[in-house]
Order: sequence, then structure tokens, then C-alpha cells
Amino acid sequence: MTLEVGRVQLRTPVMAASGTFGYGTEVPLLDRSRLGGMVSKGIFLHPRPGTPPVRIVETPSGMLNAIGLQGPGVDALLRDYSPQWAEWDFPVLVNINAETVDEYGELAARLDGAPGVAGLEVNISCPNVSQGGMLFGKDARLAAAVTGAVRRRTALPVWVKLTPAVTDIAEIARACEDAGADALCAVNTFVGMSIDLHTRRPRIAFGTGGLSGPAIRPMAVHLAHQAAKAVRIPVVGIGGITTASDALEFLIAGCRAVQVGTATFAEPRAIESVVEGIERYVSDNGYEDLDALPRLVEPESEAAPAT
Amino acid sequence: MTLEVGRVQLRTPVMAASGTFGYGTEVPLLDRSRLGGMVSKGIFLHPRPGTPPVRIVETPSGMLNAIGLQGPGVDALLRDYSPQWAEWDFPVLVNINAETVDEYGELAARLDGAPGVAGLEVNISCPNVSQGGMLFGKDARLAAAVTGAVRRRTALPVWVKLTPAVTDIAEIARACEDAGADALCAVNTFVGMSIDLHTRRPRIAFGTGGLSGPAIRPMAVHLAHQAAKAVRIPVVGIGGITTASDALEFLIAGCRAVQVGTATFAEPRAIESVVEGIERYVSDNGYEDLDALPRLVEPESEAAPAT
Amino acid sequence: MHDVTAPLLRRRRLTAEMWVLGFQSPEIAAEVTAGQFVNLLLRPGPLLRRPFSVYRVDGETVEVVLKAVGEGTRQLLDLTPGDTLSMLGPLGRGFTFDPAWKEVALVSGGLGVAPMPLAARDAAAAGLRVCWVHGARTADDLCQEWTGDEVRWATDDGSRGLRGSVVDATPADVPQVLACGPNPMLAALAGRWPTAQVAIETYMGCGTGVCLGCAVPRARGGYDRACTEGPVYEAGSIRWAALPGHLHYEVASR
Amino acid sequence: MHDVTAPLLRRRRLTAEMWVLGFQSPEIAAEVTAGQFVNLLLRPGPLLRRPFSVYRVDGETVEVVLKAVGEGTRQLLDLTPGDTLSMLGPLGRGFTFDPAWKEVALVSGGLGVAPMPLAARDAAAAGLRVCWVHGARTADDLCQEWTGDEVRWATDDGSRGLRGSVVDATPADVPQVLACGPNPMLAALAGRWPTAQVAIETYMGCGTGVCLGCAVPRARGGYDRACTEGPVYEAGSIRWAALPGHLHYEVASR
Ligand SMILES: Cc1cc2nc3c(=O)[nH]c(=O)nc-3n(C[C@H](O)[C@H](O)[C@H](O)COP(=O)(O)OP(=O)(O)OC[C@H]3O[C@@H](n4cnc5c(N)ncnc54)[C@H](O)[C@@H]3O)c2cc1C
Ligand SMILES: Cc1cc2nc3c(=O)[nH]c(=O)nc-3n(C[C@H](O)[C@H](O)[C@H](O)COP(=O)(O)OP(=O)(O)OC[C@H]3O[C@@H](n4cnc5c(N)ncnc54)[C@H](O)[C@@H]3O)c2cc1C
Ligand SMILES: Cc1cc2nc3c(=O)[nH]c(=O)nc-3n(C[C@H](O)[C@H](O)[C@H](O)COP(=O)(O)O)c2cc1C
Ligand SMILES: Cc1cc2nc3c(=O)[nH]c(=O)nc-3n(C[C@H](O)[C@H](O)[C@H](O)COP(=O)(O)O)c2cc1C
Ligand code: FES
Ligand code: FES
Repeated sequence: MTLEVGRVQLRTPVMAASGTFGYGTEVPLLDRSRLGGMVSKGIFLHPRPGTPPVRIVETPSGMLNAIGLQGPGVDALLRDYSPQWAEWDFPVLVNINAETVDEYGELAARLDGAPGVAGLEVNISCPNVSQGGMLFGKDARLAAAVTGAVRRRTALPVWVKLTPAVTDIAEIARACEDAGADALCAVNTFVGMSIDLHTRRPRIAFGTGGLSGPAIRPMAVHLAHQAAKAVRIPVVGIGGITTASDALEFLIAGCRAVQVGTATFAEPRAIESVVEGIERYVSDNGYEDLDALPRLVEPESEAAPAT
Repeated sequence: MTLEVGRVQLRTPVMAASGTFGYGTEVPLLDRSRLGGMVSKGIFLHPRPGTPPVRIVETPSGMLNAIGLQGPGVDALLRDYSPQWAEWDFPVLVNINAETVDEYGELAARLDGAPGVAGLEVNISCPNVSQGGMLFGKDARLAAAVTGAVRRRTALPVWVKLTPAVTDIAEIARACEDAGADALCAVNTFVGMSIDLHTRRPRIAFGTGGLSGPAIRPMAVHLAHQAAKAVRIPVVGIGGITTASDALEFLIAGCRAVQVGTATFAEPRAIESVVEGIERYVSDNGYEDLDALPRLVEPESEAAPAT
Repeated sequence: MHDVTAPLLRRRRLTAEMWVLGFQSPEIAAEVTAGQFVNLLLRPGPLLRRPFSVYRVDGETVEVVLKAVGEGTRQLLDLTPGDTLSMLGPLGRGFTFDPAWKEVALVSGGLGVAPMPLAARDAAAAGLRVCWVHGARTADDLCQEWTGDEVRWATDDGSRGLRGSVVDATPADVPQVLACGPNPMLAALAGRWPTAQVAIETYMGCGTGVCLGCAVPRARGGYDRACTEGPVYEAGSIRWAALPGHLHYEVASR
Repeated sequence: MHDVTAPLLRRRRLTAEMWVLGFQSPEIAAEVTAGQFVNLLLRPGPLLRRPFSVYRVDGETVEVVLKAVGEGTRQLLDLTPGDTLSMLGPLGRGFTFDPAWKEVALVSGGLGVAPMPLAARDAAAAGLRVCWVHGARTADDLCQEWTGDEVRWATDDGSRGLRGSVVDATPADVPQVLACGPNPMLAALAGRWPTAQVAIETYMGCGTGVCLGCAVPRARGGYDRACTEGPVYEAGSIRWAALPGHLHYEVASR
């Protein structure tokens, strides 16, 4: 089932999502031969300690996290991980993060040509320190500026990972495409909050956290579908995928590949069964390959819902 | 626990949410003396047949619905329900919906002074037919225009129910406050999609549906908190409330009251236990009343999360 | 309407896949009529209740028949006697019986057999002769339990009774038909017996009339609620083309 | 690391609220050392696994001790023998033992007793004399099972043993202390025995090192992972003030 997505050669259509697979060095039990590729934990230019505990709370069919992009910085990544990645037989994309447009560009330049780095996944769900902390991914102009800055500083494939909580994801998707993205990833976590009634503080020490897991899947499928309709570059679907059926919803909605995140916490081998299930669906239905998978039959009305 | 919220006198802080309680005439089992008030199923000026089945699908800890605002129109509402409401000892707000700003105003005028109508809840998650179907609630200017149009045509309390999937809910909350809203309700359902792998069609015949239930609660608490911080008028929290603890999260986050929706489908008496649990929390902690409930202890950082 | 904390008393197998579960639920047992349903809540379990026709009533016991098609039915079949659930019911409007018919055919396909034992009971009480017609894909899938004065079987492969549909197996001259089964079967039946009473399935949110999720498209236009005005309708009053043929999804992974 | 489909074999009660569950899990039983944990997955059940220290090992049986504090633990206590779950382990780095100590105090508060029977086993294997120190709110809450050469009890109300904390009940001159219990207790202990080994609890996402959810604030700055570098740490190496005192939330209603 090898396929090319956004200039990256994937071994299967199922990748491990950023922040849920570390740097790929500590992955127990999983049969890596089924892994399409992986995205590293998000990295900044400089080392970051991350946020204090509590960092994780479970919510109904989901979880909130605020890790604060703890990480060793790009130097350590290049020293400790990229040489290992160069030995692996599946592609590793580096999830890049920054607080200014220039810093994104700088990070891209540093990773350009690094051994074992198959591409960059640009996390635009980062607060823009020079604009009051608004996420880059919430504004089409800023999202395009980040994409362009990265694009200009590297020859690597550039995937842009979209922020879900926006008024119009199609507009942002198009802006990133126009700015030179090779693929889009939809979506990142949704902002959420959970409150401890004993302390009257947010359970997540940071305050808010990113919601992931099956709870978000219906929203993620919708957003990935919106993004896929808006652009010509491939879209990688992310959000609450646990089984092959879940992944197939994204693929039928127009995605070319998917990433699995939270599900691997409970089932370290989740990706294997997702890949197997997709293969079974494709062959049971007599499709030649994944590209032959028919797309969503759109309902007549495409207007926004009135509940 | 009677309290005044946005010029409406509630009997308890827990109301039944629009679309999950019909017109209040068919509510089995519930002890209505514990009900703070109710919001009717959304009404349009004219009768609407609603969308074809399938209208409802269950998702992890949530459900999608697209009812299409089926309803008899305002004339039938005034004839069949409002006289009954006038007999009841809890307030009924009418959830109003329209396709143009003028139609919202017209509907408000028709309901002004109607017996048994304690106030209006303006559902701005309706597609604006004169602007390509964009939801009114996604744009601060349009949301304010709707609020103002309703405000000018009625002396009734006007509550505005916010759309969750927006880039900046605080901006929209402020716009509605400035346009004369007496209270805000946060939030309505999140747009989602679920795909049937056999037919490759959306499971909801309409295409997309509104996601409700516990799955959305962490996002709803966050958005209600954002709205409450942005305005001086009261905010009514909505989204995934099943137990008293859930309701208390919204109250501590800054809401003055809450609405329970989806939870009543499984537990027709859910509202009773939510009210009892809130009473117990208030008395166990020795607070004089609900107003004495201390608010959220904000974490130091208020920046957007970096996961 | 009652919300009963009902313990599972017993279960028995009908076919390789079909089971009958009997719950103690005296208030509902006393009131339920043929074609009405109960809405079952499992905790821990799925978000929404799951609707089931009442199969039989025996003293204080309410029986439902089901097979595992998704998470909720799987959990129901995993219950062990003594486990309890919340049973809301009886819900909906069931079949009506008119002694003037003299005879009635109870026509069911597959799990559509569910409301028929009670229908046979209530038909007999109304002095009607009962012709029991039941069909399935193959003999092994037939529900062997039947009640009435006459029985006719139909199987798709002809392994028992008529090879063909239950509609074909129904005596052409029977004055009235009460039916339950997949929507396409009911639609076919509606062509031949427009005044038949059919019990139909829709997805349900609340089961009690407040959510409008269980829309049934009516021939006269508009929709009404399977849980409240239904689930039993006059066959000719339904806009069949607007009903989904199969409700074959399942809540995917949680 | 193994992912074992482990049937529940037996359970026994320790106090009004504390239970021991024994699962058949030969691979993990063979490898686990004191202070390591297993991560348990229930299906149907909560989204994430639930981490538990291994209490005792008996042949192929892995025991865990718990009380119901939320949905996951409630479901665990509802299991009946024969029910299976997925057990991932052994995880984390456990206690280390140095024969040079000659003696070790195993100090636990409440459910913190969990890793101590294995610690006593491994201590004995290293030739150490074991002083077992266990405390709880009141005598009824004490875990009566203990192993070692000497036992000391402490209760908040003085109903058994010393009135006061387990820290006070620990012999002042013991050369080494291994401890587990609520964070405030461990923080107090760290003041007196900075070189003590403490097993700490944090919320966990994966339990296997990939999510960085189980952050433990270190005195030298930064965080590391309770599931991988921990859960056992040198007491003085932890920035206690940055750890939450109590992990007392529960996934609210689903
Ligand atoms: C009035 C009525 C009476 C019914 N009587 C019976 C009966 O006697 N025996 C029986 O086996 N089944 C009956 N059904 C169908 C039964 O409710 C579903 O099979 C069951 O809800 C499936 O739940 P699940 O969790 O196993 O499946 P899932 O597919 O996981 O359920 C997902 C969602 O779809 C709904 N759903 C799935 N299939 C159906 C369906 N066929 N009809 C309605 N809703 C569905 C569920 O309620 C749930 O909301 C009846 C349905 C209705 C509306
Ligand atoms: C290394 C380690 C060893 C542990 N050993 C034991 C043991 O031997 N016996 C025992 O009873 N408990 C032990 N715990 C705590 C146990 O994991 C929690 O009590 C349990 O996860 C609660 O789950 P719940 O679903 O019942 O509660 P909920 O409150 O519903 O759980 C919600 C979430 O919080 C987490 N959580 C809740 N309380 C704790 C806690 N105290 N520590 C860590 N996570 C928590 C859950 O894992 C889950 O993600 C240990 C925790 C860790 C990290
Ligand atoms: C613990 C955790 C850490 C994450 N870290 C990152 C990150 O560093 N960069 C990023 O772009 N996304 C990060 N994500 C988001 C995931 O990659 C993914 O987009 C999201 O979790 C939704 O997918 P899921 O529901 O399958 O988990 C993280 C998610 C989790 C749960
Ligand atoms: C079946 C259904 C119908 C609804 N109809 C309306 C409506 O007519 N007007 C409206 O403003 N909100 C409507 N809502 C949204 C609810 O009032 C509420 O905002 C939302 O469901 C979130 O709350 P919950 O999670 O408690 O259900 C509807 C929700 C459901 C589930
Ligand atoms: S199921 Fe809610 S109205 Fe029928
Ligand atoms: S729990 Fe995920 S890294 Fe420790």
C-alpha cells in the first residue's frame, strides 16, 4: 500500500501522530513494518522544559493535554535522533513549532537536508507572541506567512497542520496551499477545559488543554472534508481514529492518508489493526488500491446545518 | 435557589435546553418543580417540515443531529403552546430562528407580549441565506445585527445563543452584549460528520449534524468561560452536562445558570439530580447561595495552549 | 410511562444469533400492548438508550428479542442474570385490533418477529384467528417460536417453507395484516396491503417525543415521530422512498 | 514489555474499601520487580489505561490492590473471575536494593502499600532486614497484610499503633527507606530522608514513554517521565512543591 503524499513516500496510509509517538525510539510492541510513517514530537528551536503537572486529564471519550511542547530543541534533535531516523525504513517528519514567523523559517533551515528527516509538519497551533498570543493557525494571513517562511528555507516537503477552532477552515487551507504547502494535516486538538471542583482550578495546570480522542472524531471528519474540498494538495486526516472504520471515514471524506494519536496510548498496536482493516476493506470491495477508493457521495444540500 | 438571569426569573439554575424538551408538553417522569425553566424547540416564522431521516446518529460520548428545525411556525406556537405555558410555574423561553436579519426581528415582534413567553433565546447558528449560508453566529457584525433587530422589536428578555465553531468567541460575545442582549448562552452544537462505509454517504441524511453530549463538554466549558470573561451580562452554560459536577464546572467557570440537553434523552430525570447535586455542593461548602459560589482560580498563564 | 430498574432474570437462544432476554419489570409487564417498545439504558454503556419491541410478557417479566449488531446489543447479551438496567416504557402506540376482521395475518421478517407474540395474544383476546407468517434468509435463521392458529414459513433459499418473501407467503385473502421487518419488506407489503399496520424502526434520540430524531416521512407530507405517533403506522400512510432501507451502521470505536 | 490478555482469577478484601485482584499473567509475573507497575485496559471501559503497582506475585498470578475512586476502579471491582482485561507491563523502573544497607524500612500510607510486598520480597532476596511501616487514617483502613521482620503501624486517630504519620513511625536510624503514598507524605519524608526511594503517582497518558503526560518536576530543573525514568525516584531529587498534592478528580459523567 505504499503511496506518495505531499512529496513524502509513505509505506502505508497510516502514520503515527505528533506527540503520541515520541521520537519513535520508544515504541513498544508495535510491528513497525505496518507503520506508514511518523511525525516526531513537536520541536522548537531551543530546548523547552514544558508545563508543570497536571498535564493530562481524561474526559468522556477523550483527553485534554497541555505538555507545553517539552523538548530538547533542534540541536539535540539533530544530534540524538536524526541519525537514528536515517537508518529506519519508514519516513519521519519533524513537527516544527515557533513563536514568530522568522523562528519557523529558521527552524526549517536548520532541518533542511538533515539525515533521516523526510519532511516537516508545521504546527501552526502555536501562540504568536508578537500578536498577543493568537494562534498562527487561526488567521489565514498568518498561517500563510508561516507556510511561506518555511517553504522558502527548505527543500523538504512541507505539511501544514491545521488548527480546528476557526470560523472557516477552507479559507486557511487555501491560504496554506497558495503559500506553498505540499500537504495539509487536519486536524490538531480542540481547546478545552476541565475544572476540579475541590480546588476550583483547571485540572490541567496550564489552564486549557488540547482535546483529542474519539470524542472529536465527528468534528475532525467534517473539518478534514472541508479542507479536502478546498484544496488540490493532499489532506492527511487526524482526530480520534481508533479503528480502520474510523480511518476509512477520513479517507472517504477525501483524505489521502491518516494519523493515529491518542488511540495508541490504550493500544500500542492500534496502527497495525487500522492498516489491516483498511487493506481488508479495499480488497473486500474489490478496489485495485487506495486511490481507487470511491469518495463521499455528497448529500444534495451542502448548507450549514440547522439543528 | 430562585435567581434572576438576564431579566428572567429562574426557579433553579438548571434549565432544559432547546430541542431536547419539545414544547414542554411531553415530558415524562421529570419532577417539574426542580426545573429552573425551559427553552422551547427552535421556531421559525413559518412552518418547516424538517430534514429527512436519518436525523440522529450516536458518536463516542456524543450524538449528531440534524432535525432541520422542524416546527409548526410561530402562529401555531402562539395558538397551541403559549396559552399552556402561561399556566406553568416555570419560565419558558422561545428559541427563535430565521434566515434573514429582518425575519428575526419579525419573529421577535410576533412573540412580544405573548402569554407564557418569558423571553427569547436567539439561535444565531442559522445559515444566512442572503450571504451564502454562512451562520449568523460566525460573524460578530451579523450576530450583532440579529441581536439588535430582535432587541428593537421586543420588550422581552433577549438571550443570544452562541455558535461554538468560531475563531474568537469573546469578540462575538461582546458584539451581542453591545447590541443589547440580556444574557448569552454558550454553546450550541459543534458541526460534525459521520460516514456510513457501506453507502459512502454521511450517516446523517442532511450531510453534517450538530454534535452534542459529554464529548463536547471540555470545549463548551472553555468557550463559556471565554464568553463569561468577555462580558458583563450573565452567561448560561450549555454542553454535555449530565451530572451536578458537570454543571458546577460551568458555574465555577463563570456561568450564572446552565441548560441540560442530550443527557435528558437517556435520563428523563437528569435535571432533578443536577439540581440536587448543586444544592448539596453549595450547602456542603457552606456557601450562602449560588451567588456566593467562588469562581475559577485562574492559572498564571492565560495564553493559548501549546500541546 | 415507567422507569424501572429491571434485573435480568433469564435468557434463551432462538437461533444461532437471536436471543430472548427476560427482565423483571412488573409495571411495564402490566401495561404494555403489542407493538409498543421499551427503551433500555446500560451504565456503563452507550450514551443513548436502545429501543426494543416487547416480545412477550410472562407475569412480571418483560421479554425482548435481539441479536448483537453493535455495542449496545453486545453489552445486552453480555449481561448475566441479576445485572440490572433501566427500562423505560411502555413507549409508542402499538397495534390496534378490530374484532370485525375475524382473522389477521402477523407477518414478520427476521428480528421483525419481535412484536408478534404480543400481537398474537392481543389478537386472540379480540377474538381473531391468527395466521403467523415468518421469514428469514434461511431455515437456521427462523425464529421457531410462534403462536396462533396457523403458521407459514418463508426463506430466501427455500430451505423451509416458501422460497421467497414473507409477503408472498401471506394469504392473499386475509382481511388484515400486521407486519414488522426491514423497511424494504414493509414497503413491498404496503403495495399489496395499504391498510396493513406496520411497526417500523428508526434511529431514536429520546424515545419519548422531545427530540424529533425519529422522523417518519408521511405520505401526506411532513414527518412525525416513530416513538410517539408510531412505531405502528398504516402502511399506505408512509412515504417509503424517504426512509432508509437499512439502518446498518454502528457507533464506531469509542 | 508484554501485552497480556489476563483473566481475573480471584479477589480478596483487605479493608472495607481495599481489594486485591489476582490476574493470570505469567510473562509479567516472571519479570516484574518491586515498584514497577502494570497498565490495565478495560473494554468496554474508559479511554485510557489505568496504572497499578504490582502488589504481589504468586506463580503466574499478578496481584494489584485498589479501591474504587472513579469509573475505572469501579469497573475493575465489578469484574467477575474469568473476565479478562489487557495488562501491559511490567512498566517503569522499580526500587533498587543494596545489600550494604543491611536493613530497610518499607514505609507506606494507605494504598501506598501497593508496591511493598514485592519490595519486601526483593529486599529479603538482597539479604536485608525489613521493617514494615504502614499507616492510614484509622485502624479499619489499615492493610493487615505485611511481610518483613518487624512491623510498625500509624494511624491519624491513634486507633492502632502510633498516633501520627508513618514518617514519625519510621525508625529514625534506619539506613534506607523505600516509600509510597500520597505526595504530601512523601514530601515530608524527603525532608528527613533525602536519599529515600519513593514511588510516586502522576496522571498518565500512555504509560510507555511517548506522551510526556506523566511529568515529574526534578530538583535539577525540568521534568521527566514517571512511567519511564520513574515511578521510583530519590526523594531529594523531586521538586515536591510543583507536584499536585492530591490527584482527586474523576472523569465526570460520560
Ligand atoms: C421501535 C423500535 C423497536 C425495536 N425493536 C427491536 C427488537 O425487538 N429487537 C432488536 O433486535 N432490535 C430492535 N430495534 C432495533 C434496535 O434498537 C437496534 O438494533 C439497537 O439499538 C442497536 O444498538 P447497538 O448499540 O447494538 O448498535 P449500534 O449500531 O452501535 O447503535 C448505534 C445507534 O444506532 C441506533 N440503531 C442501530 N440500529 C438500529 C435499528 N435497527 N433501529 C433503530 N436504531 C438503531 C442505536 O439505537 C444507536 O443509537 C428496534 C428499534 C426501534 C426503533
Ligand atoms: C505508577 C502508578 C501506580 C499506581 N498504583 C496504584 C495501586 O497500586 N493501587 C491503586 O489503587 N491505585 C494506584 N494508582 C492510581 C490509579 O492509577 C488510579 O487510582 C486510577 O487510575 C483511577 O482510575 P479511575 O478510573 O477509577 O478514576 P478516575 O478519577 O475516573 O480516573 C480519571 C483519570 O485519572 C487518572 N487517575 C485518577 N487518580 C489517579 C491517581 N491517584 N494516580 C494516577 N492517575 C490517576 C486515571 O488513570 C484516569 O486517567 C497508581 C498510579 C500510578 C501512576
Ligand atoms: C499528548 C499529546 C501531545 C501532542 N503533541 C503534539 C505536538 O507536539 N505537535 C502537534 O502538532 N500535535 C500534537 N498533538 C496532537 C496530535 O498529533 C493529534 O493531532 C491530535 O491528538 C488528534 O488526534 P488523536 O485524536 O488521534 O489523538 C498531541 C496530542 C497529544 C494527545
Ligand atoms: C436533537 C437536538 C435538537 C436541538 N435543537 C435545537 C434548537 O432547535 N435550537 C437551538 O438553539 N439548539 C438546539 N439544540 C442544541 C441544544 O440546545 C444544546 O445547545 C446542545 O445540544 C448542547 O447541549 P447538550 O450537550 O447538553 O445537549 C438541539 C440539540 C439536540 C441534541
Ligand atoms: S426519538 Fe426523540 S422524538 Fe422520537
Ligand atoms: S505516561 Fe506517557 S510518557 Fe509517561
